[in-house]
Amino acid sequence: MIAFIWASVILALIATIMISLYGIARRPNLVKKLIALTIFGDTANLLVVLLGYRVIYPVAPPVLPYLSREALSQFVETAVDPLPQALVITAVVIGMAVNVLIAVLVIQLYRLYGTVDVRKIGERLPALLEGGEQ
Amino acid sequence: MDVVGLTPVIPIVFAFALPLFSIIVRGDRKIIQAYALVGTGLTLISVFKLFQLVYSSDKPLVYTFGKWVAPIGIIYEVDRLSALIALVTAGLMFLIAIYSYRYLEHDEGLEWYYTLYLGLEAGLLGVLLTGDAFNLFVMIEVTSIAAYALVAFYRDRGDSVFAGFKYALIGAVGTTMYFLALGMFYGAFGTVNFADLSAKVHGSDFPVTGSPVGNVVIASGVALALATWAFLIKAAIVPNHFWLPEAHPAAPSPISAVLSGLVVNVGVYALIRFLYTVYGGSLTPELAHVVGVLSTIVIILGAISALFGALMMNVQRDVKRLIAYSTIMHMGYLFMAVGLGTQLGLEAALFHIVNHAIAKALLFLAAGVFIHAVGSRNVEDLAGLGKKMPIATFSLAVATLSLVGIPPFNVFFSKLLLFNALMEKSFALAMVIVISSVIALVAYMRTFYVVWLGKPRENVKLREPMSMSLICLVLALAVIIIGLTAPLIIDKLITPAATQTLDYQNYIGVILELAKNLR
Amino acid sequence: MRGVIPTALLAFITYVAFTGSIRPFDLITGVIVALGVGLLMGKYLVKNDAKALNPVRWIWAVIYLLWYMLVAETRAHLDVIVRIITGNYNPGIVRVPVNVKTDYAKTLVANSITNTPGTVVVDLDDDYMYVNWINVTTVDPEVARKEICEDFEKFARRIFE
Amino acid sequence: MKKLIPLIVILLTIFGLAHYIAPKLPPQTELRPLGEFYLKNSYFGEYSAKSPEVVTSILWDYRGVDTFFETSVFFLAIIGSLTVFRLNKKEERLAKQKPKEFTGGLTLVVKSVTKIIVVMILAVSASIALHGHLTPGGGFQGGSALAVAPLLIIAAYSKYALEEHGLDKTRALILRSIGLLGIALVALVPLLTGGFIMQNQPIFPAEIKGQLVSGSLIYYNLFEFLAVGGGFTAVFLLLAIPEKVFKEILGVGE
Repeated sequence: MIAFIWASVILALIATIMISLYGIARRPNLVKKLIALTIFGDTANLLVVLLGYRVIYPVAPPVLPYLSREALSQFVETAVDPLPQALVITAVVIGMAVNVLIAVLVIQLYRLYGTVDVRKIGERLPALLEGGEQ
Repeated sequence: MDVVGLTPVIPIVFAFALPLFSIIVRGDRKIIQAYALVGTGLTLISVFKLFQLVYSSDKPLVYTFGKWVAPIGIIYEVDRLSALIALVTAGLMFLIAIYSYRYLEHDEGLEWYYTLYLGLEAGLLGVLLTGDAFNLFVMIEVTSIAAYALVAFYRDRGDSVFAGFKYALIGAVGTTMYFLALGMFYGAFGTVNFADLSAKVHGSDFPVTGSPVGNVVIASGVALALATWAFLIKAAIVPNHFWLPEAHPAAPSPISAVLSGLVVNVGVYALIRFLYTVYGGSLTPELAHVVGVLSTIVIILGAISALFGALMMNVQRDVKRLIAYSTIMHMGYLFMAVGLGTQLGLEAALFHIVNHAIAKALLFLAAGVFIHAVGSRNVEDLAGLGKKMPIATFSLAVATLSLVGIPPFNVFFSKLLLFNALMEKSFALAMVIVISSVIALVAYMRTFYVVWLGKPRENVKLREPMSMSLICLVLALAVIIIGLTAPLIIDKLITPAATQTLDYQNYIGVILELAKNLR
Repeated sequence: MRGVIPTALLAFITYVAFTGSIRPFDLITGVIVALGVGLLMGKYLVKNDAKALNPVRWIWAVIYLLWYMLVAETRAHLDVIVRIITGNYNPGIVRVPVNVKTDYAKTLVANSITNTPGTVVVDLDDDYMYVNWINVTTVDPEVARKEICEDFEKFARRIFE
Repeated sequence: MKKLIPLIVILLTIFGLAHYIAPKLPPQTELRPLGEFYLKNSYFGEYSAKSPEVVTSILWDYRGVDTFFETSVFFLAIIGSLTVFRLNKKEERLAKQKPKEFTGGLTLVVKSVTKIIVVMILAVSASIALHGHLTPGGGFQGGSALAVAPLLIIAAYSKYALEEHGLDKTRALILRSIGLLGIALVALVPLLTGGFIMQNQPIFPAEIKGQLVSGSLIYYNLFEFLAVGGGFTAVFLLLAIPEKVFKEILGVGE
C-alpha cells in the first residue's frame, strides 16, 4: 500500500510537470506562462526533495535535537537525507530570482503594449524586417 | 593554487561592489568604465596565470573550497580544455568591455550594464572551472540570468523586452530540466561530483559515497536525456533554437558578441564534460548503448542545425539576425563533432569553439560599428558605409571570410579538422560542413556587397569611432595570427587539451588521491 | 531618543517569544536586535516615554484584556446568538462620535468594536466612526456611542491618555 | 463536464501505472552514504561544520560556493529588474514626487497597527536569521521576512512615507551591497591565514564565550539577511512607483 501511494505521488508529480510544460508552451497569456513555469519549477523541486525522504516511522528533520553524542546514532537512524534539501533550497532561490526577472519583463511588456496576450504582442512587435529602429 | 578558486570570485566581487561604487562616484561614466576595465582586466590576469599553471602541469588542477574535498564539498577541477576556453572568454570579455563604452554612449544605466556584465563573466568562468555537476547548474544560472537581463537592456523597445522574456522562459525550462537530471544522478549514484560520477560509471567505488545506490543504466538514460535537452536549449540546436535569432540581435551589439561567441559555448562545454569526462572511454554494454543512442541524436540534430542555420541566413535583412543564424549553424557543427566521441572530434570541437568565439565576436563587433553609426540593423540602411569606415570594413571582411572558411584565416583550420573528424564517421556528415559553408558564403557575400559597394541612402557624415574600430582590428589580427599559426596551436594547445580530457582516469585519480583519507 | 526603550522592550519580548528559549545566546542577540529596532522605529511608535512605561497603564491594559475577553466578548456573543435564533435584527450603518484623542486609543476602540460580533467599524475620520451594526436601535450619534463604545473608550482613555 | 473528463483520464492513468510500477520501486528506507556522512559529521567529528542544523551547514559550509553564487543569481536578478525599470536622476525625482490625487494611505487603524506589527516583524526576522545555524531557517528566510516590513509600510502609508523617512531605493541598494560584500569578505578572510576560500573550521571560532555560533555560519546568515532584505526592499520600492509615472517616462500614452 505504501509503495502504491509512493508511486502515485511520483507519477502525479510527473503528470504535473507534463501539464505545466503544456501550459508554458500553449497558453497565450504571458502571466499564465509564468505561473506554469513556477509550477514546473516547484514540482521539480518537490521531486528532488522526495528523493531524500525515507519511508520509515518515525522520521525526523535533519536538525540535531540534542548536542550529545548519545543522541547521534538514534538521529542518524531516523533523519532524512539533508543533501537534497540543501540542493533544493539553492534551486528554490534561483527559481525565484528567475521568476522575479520574468515578472518584471512581463510588467514592462504590459506597459509597452497594454496587453499580456502573446498573439497581440506578436502582431504589434515592430517589424524588424521592415528596418526597425535601433 | 588560489588562482583557481579566485578566478570566478574576482568578477563577482567587482559586480557586488559596483552599485555601491556608482553611488559613491555619482554615476560618473568614465570612472565606472575604468572600474569595469580593472575588474575584467584583473580577471584576465588571473585566468592567464591559471592557463600557464594548467599547461605546465600534467594533471588537472584542483581547488577544494572550504578545504572540503569531493564528494563532500565543491571542488574546482581545471584541465587544459577548461583553461583554454577560459582564456578566450576572459580575453574577449576584456576587449568587449573597452568596446562597450563608446557603443553605449547614448544610453543610461552604464553601472547596471557593467554589473550584469561582470556577473556574466563570473558565471561563464565558473561553468568552465567547476568540477561539480550541481555547481555547474548554479553557474549556468548565473550566466543565464545576467544574459536575460542584458538582452532586455533596451527596455523601451518592445522587441528587446519580448526577446528577453522568451529567452528567460525557455532558459528557465532548460535549467530546470538539468536540475531534474541532477536529482536523477543523486538518486542513483549518491553524488553530484563529476569525478565521483565518472568513477561510478566506470565501475569503481569512491570514498564516502561507496558504490551506486540505484539502477545506473535507467538513471543514466533519463538523466542524460534531460541534461542533453537542457544543453541543446542553451546552445540553440534546432528544435530548441527559436529564442536565439530574437534574443541575440535584440541585445546591444557588444552583448550580442558575448552571447553568440561565449554564452552558447556553455551548452557545448557542459555536454563535453558529460560525454567525455563522465561517460567517456570504455563502458559496460548497456551504458555504451545509452551513450551511443544519445550521441547519434546529437549528431543528427547538429547536422540539421547546420543546414537550417545556413539556409535561414539567406533570407534575413536584419544584419544581426543573419549573424545569429550563423551562430546556430556553427553550434550545429560543434554538436556534430562532440557527438563523435573520438579524439579528433574533440580536438575539432575545441579548436572550433575557440575560433568561432573570436571570429563571431569580431563579426558582431564590426557590424556593431556600422549599426552604432546609422542606428539601424537593416542591411540596406548600412549600404555604402564600408568606404567611410575602412578599419571596421576590413574587420568585417576578415570575420566573414574566416567564418565561411577561407584558407588563411582561423576557422578554415578548425573546419578542416571538423571535416576530417566527420569523415571518419561518414562522408555525408562531412559534406554537411561543405554545403552549409557554401550556403553561408552566399549570405555573407550579399551583406558584404551591400555594405561595401551599395549606394548610400543619404549623405550621412560619419567618422569612425576609434576605440571601437581598434578593438575590431585587434580581433581581426588575432583571427589572422591564429590562422597563420594554426598547425602550431593545434600541436601545442589543442591536442594536449583533448588528450587530457579523454584521459578520464587521470581526472578521477587526482580527486581520488585527495579523497582517499576520508572515512 | 524618544521611544527607544518601550519599542525595544516590545521587540525583545517578541524576539524571545518567537525563539522559544532563553539561553544566553538568545538573550544577548535579543538585546542587540531590540536596541537596533528601538533606535530605528522608536520615534514613530511612541510620543511619550513616561506614559508608555507607566506601570499603572500596563495594569489597566491587563485588566482591560481580561474584562474584554471574559465580559464584553461573552455579552456580545450571547446577544448575537439570540438574534440569530429569533431573527430579531435590523442591520445598518450608524455614525458614532469618537471621544478619545490619541491614535492608539482610537485604534483600540475601533478594533475592540470590530472584534466583538455584531458590530464592525467600516470607516473612520477625525471625529466619527462609521459602524455597521447588527441591530440599529437609534441613529442619534450620542445614544449610539453609549450603547456601542462607552466602556471601550473608558478603558482606552485609562490606557493611552 | 468537459473539463472533468481529462482529469479522470489523468487520474486513472496515474493510479493504473502506479499499481503497475509500485512493486518494482525500490523501498526508500535507507540513507545514501553521502547524506549519512553529513548527518554524522555536521556537529561532531573532524569533518565538522560545528552546526547542529545539517542543511545550513551544507548550504554555507560543505557546499558554500553554491550558496555564494546562488546569492549572486538573486543579486543579478534584482540588478536586472533595476536595469529594466531604470530611472535617471530627473526621473527618480519625478518618481519621488507625490501625485496630486494621493491622499495619504489607509486609515488610522491600519496605520497604527502596522507600526506595531513592523516592530514585531523586524524582531522575528532577526530571530530567524540569527538562529539559522541552530534551527531551520537562515539568512535568506530571515531576509525575506525582513522585507515584509517595508512592504507593509508601503501598503499602509505609501512608498513616499518610506522615502521621506530615509529608506529609498539608493539606501536599500547600499544595504544590499554591504551585505553582499560582507559575504564576500567572510568568504575571503580564510585566505589571509593560508586557508581555502569559504573555509569555516578552524579559522572562525565555533563558540564565543560558551555560546555556539558555528564559526562563519552566523556571519554568512547575518550578511545574507541584510542583503536579501535590502534587495527585496529595492524591488518593492520600484514596483510601488505608480504606473502613470512609468508610462510618462517610457513615453507610452494611456
